[in-house]
Amino acid sequence: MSFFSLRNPVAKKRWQRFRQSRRGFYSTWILLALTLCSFGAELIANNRALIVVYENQWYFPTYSDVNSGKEFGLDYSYEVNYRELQSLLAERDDAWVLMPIIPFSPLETDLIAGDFPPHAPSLSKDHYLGTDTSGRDVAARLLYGFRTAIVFSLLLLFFNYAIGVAIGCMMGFWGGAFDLVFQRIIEIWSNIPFLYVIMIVASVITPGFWTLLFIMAFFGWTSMTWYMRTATYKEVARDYVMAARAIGASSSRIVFRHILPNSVSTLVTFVPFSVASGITSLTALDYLGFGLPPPVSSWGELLKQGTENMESLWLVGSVVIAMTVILMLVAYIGEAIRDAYDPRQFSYYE
Amino acid sequence: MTLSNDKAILSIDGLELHFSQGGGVFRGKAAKVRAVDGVSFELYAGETLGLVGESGCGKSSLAKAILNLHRPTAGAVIYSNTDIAGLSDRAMRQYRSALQMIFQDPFESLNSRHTVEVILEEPLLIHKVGDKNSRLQRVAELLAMVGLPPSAASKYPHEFSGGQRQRIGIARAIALEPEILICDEAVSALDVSVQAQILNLLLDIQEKLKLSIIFISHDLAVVRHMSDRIAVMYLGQIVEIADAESIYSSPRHPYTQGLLASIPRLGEASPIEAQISGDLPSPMAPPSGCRFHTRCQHRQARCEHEAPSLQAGDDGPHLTACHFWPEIAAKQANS
Amino acid sequence: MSLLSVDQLSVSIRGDDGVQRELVSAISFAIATGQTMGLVGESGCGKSLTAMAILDLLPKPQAQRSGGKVVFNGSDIAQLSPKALRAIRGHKIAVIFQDPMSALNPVQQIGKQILEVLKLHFPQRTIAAQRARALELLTEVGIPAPTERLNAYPHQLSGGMRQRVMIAMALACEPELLIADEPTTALDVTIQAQIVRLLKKLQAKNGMAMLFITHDLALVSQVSDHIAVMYAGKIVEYGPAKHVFSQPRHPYTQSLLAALPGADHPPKSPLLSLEGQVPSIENMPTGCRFANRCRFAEDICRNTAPISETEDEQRTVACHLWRSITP
Amino acid sequence: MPKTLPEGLNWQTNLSDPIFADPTAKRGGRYRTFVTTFPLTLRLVGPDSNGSFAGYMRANNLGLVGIHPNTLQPIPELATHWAFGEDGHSIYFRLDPDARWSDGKPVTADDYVFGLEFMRSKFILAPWYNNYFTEVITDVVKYDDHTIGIEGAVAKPQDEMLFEYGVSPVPKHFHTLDKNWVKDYNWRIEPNTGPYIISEIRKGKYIEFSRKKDWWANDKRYFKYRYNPDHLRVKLIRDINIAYQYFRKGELDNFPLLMPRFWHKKAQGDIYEQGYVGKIKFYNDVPQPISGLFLNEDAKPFDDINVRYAVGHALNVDKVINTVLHGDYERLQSAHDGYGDYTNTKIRAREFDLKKAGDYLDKAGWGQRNQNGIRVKDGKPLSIRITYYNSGHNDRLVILSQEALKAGIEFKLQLLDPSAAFKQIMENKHQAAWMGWGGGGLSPRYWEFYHSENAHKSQTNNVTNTDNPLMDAKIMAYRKGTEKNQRVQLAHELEQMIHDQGSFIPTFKVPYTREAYWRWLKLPKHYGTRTSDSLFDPLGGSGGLFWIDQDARRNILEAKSNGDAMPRELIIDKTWVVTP
Amino acid sequence: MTGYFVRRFLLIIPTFIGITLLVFAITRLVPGGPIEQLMIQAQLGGETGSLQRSQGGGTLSDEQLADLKHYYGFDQPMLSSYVRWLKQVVQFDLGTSTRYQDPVWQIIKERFPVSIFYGVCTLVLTYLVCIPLGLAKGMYHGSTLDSWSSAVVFLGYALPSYVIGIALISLFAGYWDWFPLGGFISDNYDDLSPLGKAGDIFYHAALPLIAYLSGSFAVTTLMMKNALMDNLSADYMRTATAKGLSRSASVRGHALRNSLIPVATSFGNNISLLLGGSFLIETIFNIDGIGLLGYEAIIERDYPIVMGILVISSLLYLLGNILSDICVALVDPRIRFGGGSST
Ligand SMILES: Nc1ncnc2c1ncn2[C@@H]1O[C@H](COP(=O)(O)OP(=O)(O)OP(=O)(O)O)[C@@H](O)[C@H]1O
Ligand SMILES: Nc1ncnc2c1ncn2[C@@H]1O[C@H](COP(=O)(O)OP(=O)(O)OP(=O)(O)O)[C@@H](O)[C@H]1O
Ligand SMILES: [Mg+2]
Ligand SMILES: [Mg+2]
Repeated sequence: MSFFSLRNPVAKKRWQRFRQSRRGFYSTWILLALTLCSFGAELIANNRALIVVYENQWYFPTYSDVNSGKEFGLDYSYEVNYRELQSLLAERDDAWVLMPIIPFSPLETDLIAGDFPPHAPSLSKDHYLGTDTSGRDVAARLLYGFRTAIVFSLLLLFFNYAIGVAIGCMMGFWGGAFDLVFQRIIEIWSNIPFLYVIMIVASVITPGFWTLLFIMAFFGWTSMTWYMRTATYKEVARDYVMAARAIGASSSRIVFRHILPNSVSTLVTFVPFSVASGITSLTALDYLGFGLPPPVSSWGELLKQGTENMESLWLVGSVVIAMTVILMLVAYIGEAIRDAYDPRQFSYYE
Repeated sequence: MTLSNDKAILSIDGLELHFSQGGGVFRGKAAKVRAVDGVSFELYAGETLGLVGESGCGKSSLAKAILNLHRPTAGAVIYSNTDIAGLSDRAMRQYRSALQMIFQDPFESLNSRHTVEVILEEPLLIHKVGDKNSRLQRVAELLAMVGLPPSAASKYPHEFSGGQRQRIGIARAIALEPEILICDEAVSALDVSVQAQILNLLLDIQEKLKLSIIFISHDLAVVRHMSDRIAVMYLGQIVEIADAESIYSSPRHPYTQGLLASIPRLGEASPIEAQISGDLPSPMAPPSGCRFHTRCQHRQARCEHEAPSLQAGDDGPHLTACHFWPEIAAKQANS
Repeated sequence: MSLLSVDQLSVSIRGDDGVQRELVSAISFAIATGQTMGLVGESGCGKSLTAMAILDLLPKPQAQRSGGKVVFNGSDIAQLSPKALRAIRGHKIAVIFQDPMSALNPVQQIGKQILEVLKLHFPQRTIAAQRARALELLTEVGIPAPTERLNAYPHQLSGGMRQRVMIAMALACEPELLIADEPTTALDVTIQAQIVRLLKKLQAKNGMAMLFITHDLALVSQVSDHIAVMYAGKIVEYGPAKHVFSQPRHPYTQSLLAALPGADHPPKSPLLSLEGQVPSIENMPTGCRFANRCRFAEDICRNTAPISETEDEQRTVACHLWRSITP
Repeated sequence: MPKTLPEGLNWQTNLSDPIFADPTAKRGGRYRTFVTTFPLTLRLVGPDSNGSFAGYMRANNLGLVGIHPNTLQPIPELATHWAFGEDGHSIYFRLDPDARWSDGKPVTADDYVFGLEFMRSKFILAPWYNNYFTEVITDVVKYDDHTIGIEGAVAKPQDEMLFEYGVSPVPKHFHTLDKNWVKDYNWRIEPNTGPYIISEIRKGKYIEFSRKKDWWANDKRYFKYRYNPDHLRVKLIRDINIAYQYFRKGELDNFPLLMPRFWHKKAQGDIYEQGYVGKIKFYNDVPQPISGLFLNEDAKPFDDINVRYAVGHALNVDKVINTVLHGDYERLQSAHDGYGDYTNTKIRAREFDLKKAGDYLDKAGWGQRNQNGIRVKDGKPLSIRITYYNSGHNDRLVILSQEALKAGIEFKLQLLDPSAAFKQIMENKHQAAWMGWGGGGLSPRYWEFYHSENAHKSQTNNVTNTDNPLMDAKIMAYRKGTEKNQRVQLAHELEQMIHDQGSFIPTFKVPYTREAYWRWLKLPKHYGTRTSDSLFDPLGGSGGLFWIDQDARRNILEAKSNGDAMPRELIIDKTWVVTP
Repeated sequence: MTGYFVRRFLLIIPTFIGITLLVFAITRLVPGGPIEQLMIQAQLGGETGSLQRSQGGGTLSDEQLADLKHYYGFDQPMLSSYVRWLKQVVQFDLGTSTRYQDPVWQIIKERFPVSIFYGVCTLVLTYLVCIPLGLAKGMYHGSTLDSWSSAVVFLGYALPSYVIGIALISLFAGYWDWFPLGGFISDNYDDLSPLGKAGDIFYHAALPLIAYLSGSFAVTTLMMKNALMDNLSADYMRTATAKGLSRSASVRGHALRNSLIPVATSFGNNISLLLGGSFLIETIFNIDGIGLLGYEAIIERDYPIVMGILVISSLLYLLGNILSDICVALVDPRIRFGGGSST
């Protein structure tokens, strides 16, 4: 928020205050870095090589079409196994393969001879966090799962806020019967057992990413609406709105140019918490089996495996630690944003 | 200086503005705040009408009702022979461009997210005045007019002092070259030195633009300095209206008298013994009869039942809403 | 000997950027028993901070007394044990706060709030006696129907009544010193007049000293024996009330008086106004703080801070040029 | 059905097979086990009478005849003798006059006649029973108090008729059939004929059975030395992992370890090493559930047999077995396994072979691959939606889809909850269904699965919508046949046809049962029988063989509290292993 | 103010109808209702995962299906069956469960004690812990206690309660054997002395309560802390200090009650949590509560129970909102809902 409106000195001040709370500031950078990493997850955890040099040809398989085994002189036509290729080409000077740090795709099941999944963490096998019960690399799944979760909760946030802000604004601005009716609607909405509906819908269609997102947005907008409504109510009564009216501004101008920019700032405070709740609810749904369909990498699924396989501690351990870290980061960022937006100085008398 | 013969450009007739506290569709009968309760007066071209009264007596509400920012409960505001109640949305905007207001609170009335340039350009934009360039030029002119440097244009309101903000508010109000300017306690949030700046500025602008001004304040010294005529309000009603001179030299309504007597004056010893005691009654349940009777030392039985109306004395346009003002005046003259 | 003497008092506040700013710098004054000192100055110049620093009522941890001494009845307030300080607060020194709307606890009946201070300082008195005293106080400050009002919540009272409750609370223990911080700013003139009369009456009765803070010059001229004029955290002029306003020495005091619309100015004539702004606390000039707005400013004013000069026994002025500019 | 008992019936009985219980068994003690859902009713029919607890209730009633778990011969239960009518679809039973309901009333022919009336009643709200006892069993006749005749709709081999045309007695004196029956009898304990009665119900906590003091069948040949614990307590523990914790603490006596994860990973640690708890893997020989991938021939692209074959070759079942299943399960080769002679052991399921899969797909016109390596035809990728309803199978399906990708086939997994999955399959909206049908009976059933009469209809029979006139004819012949040899022959041919049809891809079979148990539970010498589904089944035809050794219990508990070690026990019993 | 609350109560009616109507409609739209459930049941042998052809197949005739539909009340248009249902509800009849065949009210009632026990304990303990903790954190803002308790509270907030539940039970009940593995009371409960009974209940409740509580501390504690800190810097605290009150006395006498206002606001909402219960925790700890009942009812399409629970929970929610208002009005004399404002 601070980047594009730093010209505004209020924002500048907030940015300064935000930087001041060290914990939140560093958390922001860490979370940002993690998010960026997860967007480039294909470059970090993948069974496709980053670079293959073979017979003087350079290949960059990460984002390219599937290369069949035949292209590299192997005897199969399905996608080449780059890890094998790497060890095959190890002795040759003119050909080499560069694999990502985690040389496994999140969907790929890796068999380790003489052992059954879940495999314990092992550096030599490149399974830094071990594998899950189907032999898929936990680190890769965590990373991709994080991407799903963060993208999901950011999109959810966007929809919730878009709807919530629009309706809340209208309620606050028009008030009266409109407000009253929508209050009831929201009351009704927030009473519908959300999880139940998800379950019910999930039993009709396999909820994909978007379906799930829309269902959750469909029920999630209400809380934002309350905040926005109160904020708008407060703003409408303020003199600058009156002043805008006095110079003849139309309603839409008042809402979009005056009220929204002033009240949205209060919503910013809730962003981290919405992100956190997005992540946790997606995880819970996945845990219950009403979330994203397999084999999508999801934390909830990993958590479920973990809780069912308590003796394979790396499963539950890695996902719980990952969740805790992310949610704590988010909580700290939330704190910092609150401090930044809410410059009340706490003091006492003695 | 009597302007009463001039043509009235704005006349207010029996204006009422009631707020219902907490209303709503399913709510029952709500308590009513009778913020403005039957106010009539006329405003003449080029004059300054001072409006004084205790805090909460309905001055700001009156101003907002005139601008139709709150829709009046009853009564009429007549501007160039039309009742503004019937105006269409477009006509209303036109009307508002002719009538501008400077708000009471210089901190609250500017949108803190807009630069001064945006704030000042907005009225021009809304009323589609000129193109972008000419508008920006006009903004520069306005800033110069209210004595702010051109660099102010790119700054945000909070970077200014209260006086400077008030100037921005004034610049915005005069951007559309209105005929009438309502100054709602334009100086009461400021301290004396800044106050002086603003008062000078207002006088200046009035001179230049030939404005009519409704000047609201509860600081009687300031009002006296600024006004040609003065109206005194008490609990939503005008209790006395007359030339400034005449109000200050011979106040007739006991409330006006008490008010003037309570003003501390530099170099004077303790204020004279109280004429007014007790608190302002609640505007939700105003006293019956004369609203001032609960605090009036001259009250008589009649005051409790019969509401006095504004009456002129023999000596021209000095109107007073008191049953007994001649008697009181006589008594005071004797003592 | 004076009841209260404030010597070179400074108050600093830490901003939310973590920087300490000295908002009141090295001010000194004294109040004798039975006397009233008026403290005036534009809004934000540090009047309230000064007053709060006397009783160490500054908001912690941001604000602190960063220098100087406050001596009350011969003892240094800063040296007192917390217990001894609490014994002075409310009992020997009482405060009427600037904003009666927020200074009363909104969820407690006012009777309880008044009784609290009585119970605290006169625990030996019976409940009945304390109640009687509370009633007496309310009657004294002119609240009608005091018995019922004891059970009222602050929001049920008008601003004037709340202010009077504040006063009643402050006067409950018959303090030796009353700090009245803009006790009437929120009120309109008719009620203001009532309250000023009340304070004067009580002062006459008990011989109480008073620090009266306001920015209303006319009002302060009516109540005070002495007047201190503050500008940007410093006292620029001090002296007997009569003299300060009749013969202002400091250019700031002069311009304040000149800016008042009133009898001296014919209506609609331009008033003498101060251009410019108070220097911001971040870049306080090394010289006179008023220099940038002063008509008479010379180089010395911009470079060297003036020290208070004593004109006669009673008056001090902090201006290099006061002699030359006094009309 | 003749009005009077026909003359010259050949009454048979069987008291000569070996007994399978252990004469050294000791009576006494309380056996503790668990269910994951509490029963919603104690009724045996009607809504919600089929939960996991119902098994206990059913097994606590005897049938007319039982099956010897080792020889698979009929043995007497409620009937002492049986005889077959000449028409080929009626049987006559002589009831055991000793048989008593738990309330002491004798079990008579009237209870069987009432049983039919009961099962046909609308009031029990069980339309399938209504249908079955109308369409399959056509009549029950009382000849005297202890002789009845039952008539079925079609002729069958005699041994099959004995079980398919069995009618259970229903205590007539206990029931009042009216429209409130379902509600009124929800929690009433119906008199039963088995060894235990329900003695305590704590809703949401447990149900306890107690052994009847003098059960009428106590000394009957095949019931002797069985059903040893005095009490059975069935606790409600909703989460299987938590249930394991209960077992670990010794609050449950045994724990099934069928799932590889439990056997290999979970069942480790001190209680095993110290020898307090033993583990047993017991191979049995029972009809295997028909589990696999059912391809809907009505849905594209499975109308093309080549695609069906290709999917068959693209399904890397062995990899699943060797990874997530820890090499425990075996490949199911044909639809019907474990039916003795009926099983066609020559059939081999299509093995994972990318080349063959590729060839078939090429033949079917899916020669091209797109940029993701998935085969395309007319611009459409070869993507198959697999409907399933058990989230526990995620990992299996995930591996299969990874492997199928190599053949250029994309699997889209659709996990539904059981009722939604059921509905989808019923409406034939599925493309491929991943499911298992419980095995049972003495011979395979083909009509339900493969007869065209059940295809393209709104029902869950014939999931693959196979519609093959040749097969129909064979199925009908098999259905009507009464000669075992002829039926076996037909079954082998049908099995081959099913294989050739390619729309059912068999996956796993589990030819054993596995348990962990506190070692105070004692088993007979041979641990179990050929058809033991579970070794610690306290009830039922092959159950009730184990007993609780109180002395051992004391010793083990003492050893445990002292931390003393005992010899470890891991039993692998292959007595009944079927060598392929 | 009475008028205001009367209106609030009246507004419950349309809202209640809206909620129930909507959910009722949803239940009608869902595939696989009780009839399909019955069909699966008829074919489902024992464990989920393997279906069985138990009775020789055969399809139901239309007539039989119609009978079933009639039995479950699906033979009527949605609206009219809703109206019928509503009529019953108004007469305090929530209908009969399609699974249990028992009156819904009785089934719910059986589970009340457990759910309410956990609900009340959670509520009480939350307030018992959060208010003092928030108080301490507010008074000593920035101290070690403050930052550490924040970290702990956040941790509890971040981890899903079911994960905590599983971890707790594996460690303290499974591994160390300090607590029972679940259930609400011991099997020998009836033989215990009254004291023993209470002890037994809490012995069983310890772990689930921790799981329930871990997530609920954060919000209330921080709310309390922020409110207190706001009030500590309020002007009337300065007044109190100026009277000569010590810090603790002024906090106790003045700041505390004001800080309870936002906490009081949330009180009513929490009331509806009384019966919430998390079915995951209930599953893990084997607690026979309303949460689990609702979950199972959804999964197994027992709509009368779904609706029954909805009736109770939505009424609690709506009443809770009003209760919140009442609470606020009780602690804060400034609030006078509906009527005219006083200043
Ligand atoms: N929007 C509103 N809703 C309800 N009551 C209002 C509203 N605005 C003003 N009032 C009430 O109307 C009365 C008159 O208020 P108004 O603001 O007009 O007084 P004023 O004379 O301008 O006072 P001040 O000098 O303090 O500005 C007051 O009692 C006030 O509480
Ligand atoms: N708690 C605080 N934190 C930060 N700055 C403060 C605080 N209290 C006061 N100040 C600043 O200190 C300066 C002096 O404040 P003070 O309240 O003493 O002014 P004042 O002279 O009493 O003004 P007024 O007439 O408006 O009451 C002001 O600029 C104010 O912004
Ligand atoms: Mg006003
Ligand atoms: Mg102040």
